[in-house]
Amino acid sequence: MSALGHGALYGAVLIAVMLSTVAVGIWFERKFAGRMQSRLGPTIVGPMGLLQPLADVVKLLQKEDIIPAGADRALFNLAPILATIFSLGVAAVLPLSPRMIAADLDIGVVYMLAIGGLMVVPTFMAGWASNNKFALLGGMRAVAQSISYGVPLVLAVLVPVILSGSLSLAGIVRWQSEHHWFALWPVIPGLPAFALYFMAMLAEANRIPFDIPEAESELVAGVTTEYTGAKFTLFYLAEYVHTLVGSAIGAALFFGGWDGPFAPGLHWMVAKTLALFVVVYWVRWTLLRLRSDQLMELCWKWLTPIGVALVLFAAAWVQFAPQGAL
Amino acid sequence: MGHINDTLRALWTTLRTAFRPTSTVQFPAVVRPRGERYRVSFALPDDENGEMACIGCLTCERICPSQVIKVKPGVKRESPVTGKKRAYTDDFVIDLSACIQCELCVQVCNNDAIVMVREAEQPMFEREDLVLGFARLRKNATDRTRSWGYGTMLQESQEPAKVEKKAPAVKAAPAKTEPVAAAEPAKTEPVAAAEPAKAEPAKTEPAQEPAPAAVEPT
Amino acid sequence: MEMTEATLTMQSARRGRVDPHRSMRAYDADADLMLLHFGPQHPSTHGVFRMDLHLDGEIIVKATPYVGYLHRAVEKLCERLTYVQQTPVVDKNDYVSPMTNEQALTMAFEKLLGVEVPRRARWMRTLFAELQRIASHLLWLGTFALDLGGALGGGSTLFLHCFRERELILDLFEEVTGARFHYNTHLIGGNRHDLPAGFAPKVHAALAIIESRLAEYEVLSLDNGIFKMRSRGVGVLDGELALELGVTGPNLRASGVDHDLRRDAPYGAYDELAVNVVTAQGGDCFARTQVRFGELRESIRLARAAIDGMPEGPICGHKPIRQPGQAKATGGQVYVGIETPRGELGTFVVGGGDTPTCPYRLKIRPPSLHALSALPYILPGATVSDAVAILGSLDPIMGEADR
Amino acid sequence: MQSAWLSALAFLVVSTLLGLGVLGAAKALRVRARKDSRIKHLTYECGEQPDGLAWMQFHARYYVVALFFVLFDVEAVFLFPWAVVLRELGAQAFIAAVSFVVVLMLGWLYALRKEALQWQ
Amino acid sequence: MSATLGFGVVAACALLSAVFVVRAVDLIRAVLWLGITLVATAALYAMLGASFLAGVQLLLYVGGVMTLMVFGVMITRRHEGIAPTATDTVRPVRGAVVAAALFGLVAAAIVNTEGLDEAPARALAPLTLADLGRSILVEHLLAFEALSLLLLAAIIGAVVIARRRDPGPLDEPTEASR
Repeated sequence: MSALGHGALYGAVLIAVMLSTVAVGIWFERKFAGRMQSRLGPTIVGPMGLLQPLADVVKLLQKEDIIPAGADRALFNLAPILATIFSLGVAAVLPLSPRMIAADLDIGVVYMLAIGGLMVVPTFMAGWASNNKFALLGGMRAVAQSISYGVPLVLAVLVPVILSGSLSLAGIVRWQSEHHWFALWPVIPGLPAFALYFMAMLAEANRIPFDIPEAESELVAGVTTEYTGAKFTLFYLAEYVHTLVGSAIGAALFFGGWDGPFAPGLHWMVAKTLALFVVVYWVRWTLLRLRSDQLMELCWKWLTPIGVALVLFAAAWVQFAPQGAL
Repeated sequence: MGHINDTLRALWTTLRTAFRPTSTVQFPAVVRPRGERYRVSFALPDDENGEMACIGCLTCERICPSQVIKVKPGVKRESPVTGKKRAYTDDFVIDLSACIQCELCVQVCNNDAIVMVREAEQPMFEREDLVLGFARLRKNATDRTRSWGYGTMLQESQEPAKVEKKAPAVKAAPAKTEPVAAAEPAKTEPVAAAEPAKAEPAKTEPAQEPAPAAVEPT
Repeated sequence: MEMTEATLTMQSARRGRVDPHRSMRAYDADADLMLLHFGPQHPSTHGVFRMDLHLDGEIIVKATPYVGYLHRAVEKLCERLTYVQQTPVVDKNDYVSPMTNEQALTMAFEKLLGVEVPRRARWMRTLFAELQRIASHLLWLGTFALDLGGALGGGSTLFLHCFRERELILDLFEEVTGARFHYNTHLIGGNRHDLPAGFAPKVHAALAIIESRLAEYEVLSLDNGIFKMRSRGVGVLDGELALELGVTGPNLRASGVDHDLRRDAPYGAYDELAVNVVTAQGGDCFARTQVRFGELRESIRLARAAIDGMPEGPICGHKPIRQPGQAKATGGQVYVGIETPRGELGTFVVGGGDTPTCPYRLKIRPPSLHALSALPYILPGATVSDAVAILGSLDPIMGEADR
Repeated sequence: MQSAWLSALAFLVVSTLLGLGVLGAAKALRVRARKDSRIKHLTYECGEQPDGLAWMQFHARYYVVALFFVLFDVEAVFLFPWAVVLRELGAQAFIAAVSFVVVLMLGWLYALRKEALQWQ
Repeated sequence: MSATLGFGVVAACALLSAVFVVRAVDLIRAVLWLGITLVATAALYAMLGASFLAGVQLLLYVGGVMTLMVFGVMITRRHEGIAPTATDTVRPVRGAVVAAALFGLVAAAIVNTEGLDEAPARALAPLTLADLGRSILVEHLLAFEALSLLLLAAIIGAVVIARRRDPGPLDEPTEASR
């Protein structure tokens, strides 16, 4: 099969799988959040409210498309599409199983960081093109936050790269399946690096406690304030996909991806991803949000040096740890 | 470290809540029980003779702060049941869309002719549908469960006891649980039962002292 | 290193006082401040409140609050209604604690008309007021968390947890009055509804649940690191300024001023129930939270004491004033202030006029309005995010501020 | 390796198609107002008429943050090839990179001391 | 053939968007057009087999430098007449001269590069990341270490600029209050 065909086929399959996961994920989040809040969550649409996300999507798509008067129409319309592309695009290098990977780039980690980092473009574009003060504030906050947390993210990702000596996600997973999961061993750079990755991922995906760009109690809806209907749906979708892909990459980088006994690799990968996904929700519906300046200070004053220290420790481990310890 | 600990405690709290029974119910399928005093809509009940009790005295119309009651008093005529001459009302309308369910109309009615019911009206699509006409108010009297309070009983319970009674000083518990579905508002019975409740006035209270100058006893 | 007017304002904000009446032209010389209308249709303005924020980046340089979006002419309406008709009308003023509105109004009328209230009625009113305080503070805690954590996050979790327990109080009120909002249970001269049988155990059961859940709320708010970061040192209101502005209630006590009408000018049963006034130092959002948590515990104690010590007797002193013609005042003026969950709710009534059955003038002094008047002083120097937290921490109820 | 890039490109194209598909579906499904009004297209500002431009001058700190991001990313980019050959080259590579990172962190320390990392 | 076609498309994208960068009236739009130029350049690197470089181009230039420029625009004040004044005839001429000189410089550098003729042969064995690492840490170690000093200087410069741009009005009162 040609490379293009391979990518397109896997892309179609993977995106379909991700979208259905997101749909179920939204249902689960609403149910879980409801329980945490002593509520029932969706119950009416479908058995146990399972079809609620579908109903939501249909409702959203039916909404009227309103573009505010002073908006930059071209950029306003482009932003949600770019958000979809970049959030989904990261998944191209995601190894679902030893053989299931859409684009097995040798620099998969760099690609993932780069495409994930591009999410700032549509966010800023939306904030700026809306010609709305709340949206612009949200957009600027989003960009500042996203690039700031890009640094701990890169440093956290460097740890498994150093430990495994590979820049390909599949390579890192393979190394883990032959040795240890990085979240388990070596404990010191591994587990903190995962925590760092998790925090940075929450920040990149704008999840509480780092959801400053949306901050609906302050900025109404942040960059999506002026968006309605389908375009809003795309942003909403992009946010969920971003979280899902972030969880999947976390599972691959630190929890051995497809590696696991008894079940096929794909199952393990999906299970680990969903577990992380649930933790994201759990955190989201428990914590309050930080203020933007506190967020930045946390990033630059604490997370960045911690990340650098972890990278150096990982390098030292590779150098000096006894062979048996690996 | 402190922050990690805080966060874990918070996460544990929400997780624990997730495994407790929920405090909400799915409304149309499950209806939470309301208190027996719950009051939400209105009815025009019969008196002990099986006639409509309202005599169109307009007390309720005058007291209503929202001015949602419109009464059209009728002419006095002989009652077909008792043969005595009494007043009737021709029309009685309550605009529920502006009503605040304050129960003032019920409390001032000396005839127990307007009472509140415990079952809410169905949701409507038009504001006009919330205007309860004469027929619907009459129908509510038979179809819906009456709320605990009605005029004379509330009035009696508010009045301090005029005569010291020897009855034990218990709260008027049994009286309050008068079966709400009782079709006839037996006037005298609950009053008698409510009376002992007020049998022991606090010693400091000037129960029967002359009312202040500004107050004009009716 | 030129010092613009904007930076000067922010400096003075940090040092002490801001002059909120300064003309914007003084700041706006370079036209690089952004004017942001914050409200009335904004998720965190607690109803329909509007602040015009002049922003330098994200930092507020000047804030101008606008009230009146919820003005319903209650005071004017009360001049047209007779004394006996007004209790249900004022229920809607402070729509988070309707019970205390009724109480304040009824107490003012009783004073004007010279009506005595029996002891049982006073104890019942105190019990209701304390239960209402618990419900109101719970709602405040929930909405404050909503301001800090958002409707799609941990904020709403605490919010719904608080609502779950507030519901217990509303159930108790429903048990007594038959209503969940328009209680209309205060009558000039006493109460309209006596406590039902077996009410005390129900109160104790509800209070036990609420008390046990307070620890959970603390884990999700006061004890939480993020909550501390968001509330400590934010919106500092010093006690002196608070007194000058007439700020009362928990907001004042959080600034270290030991003032509580329940203890300082007792009414109801407070002369018999000793109130421990809760104060905190710092005057920031954190202190305001601490005070309200303390008051929640204190109110639980008071409510327990009130239900345990509930005296027997009539619930209405003499012949209850029910009909419009019964209450007439040909003159005189009274002011009655009571301590609601938000502070001093004052009612000033002038009797007489053309119709003796109606007040000539009724003026309500809402604590929320005075709390809001502190905003122009404490907002400059804060960020937009802080503005939401500060506004929420003052616990304004627009129905009461605008009337 | 170009083939993997082509696969990635195809993946991105499929993502684009999804985005366009959603917009297209919405175009077919969505409600159209019979009557348009100016107010509907007014920029949202809490129900008030917007005053002034939706443009504010942001603090220079935003710029500094972006600069820091670029600098730290450059650092990280150099560490990627280093990470791959670390095992092979041994202690010499380790020391080289450590000194590289330490020098950079001196800059971080300087920024910390000068309170350039303070957001407010 | 398809490679040539691909190259043509990508190069055209890069050039066209570069033209739009210059022509754009709105500064933000200019920066966004520049983003497309940078992405197209990354695509060229990928086509040449420089995978890592392509990734780095996306990561650093599109994600980082572009953001830097956006922020650069956003910290300026909004002026109503951002568009360059059309009456100015000297500026285009000056620009053309500078562009021509730059082009000449780059062209001369390419022509004078030794061993360019053998380049296609070498491209057959693409440079791996390990090669890159080895060359950085062995052959160009000094440059690598010198680079850290350069980055340090850049950080210090950024800090200094930040302090100059912003007098830090909020820091001083805390000092005063001490």
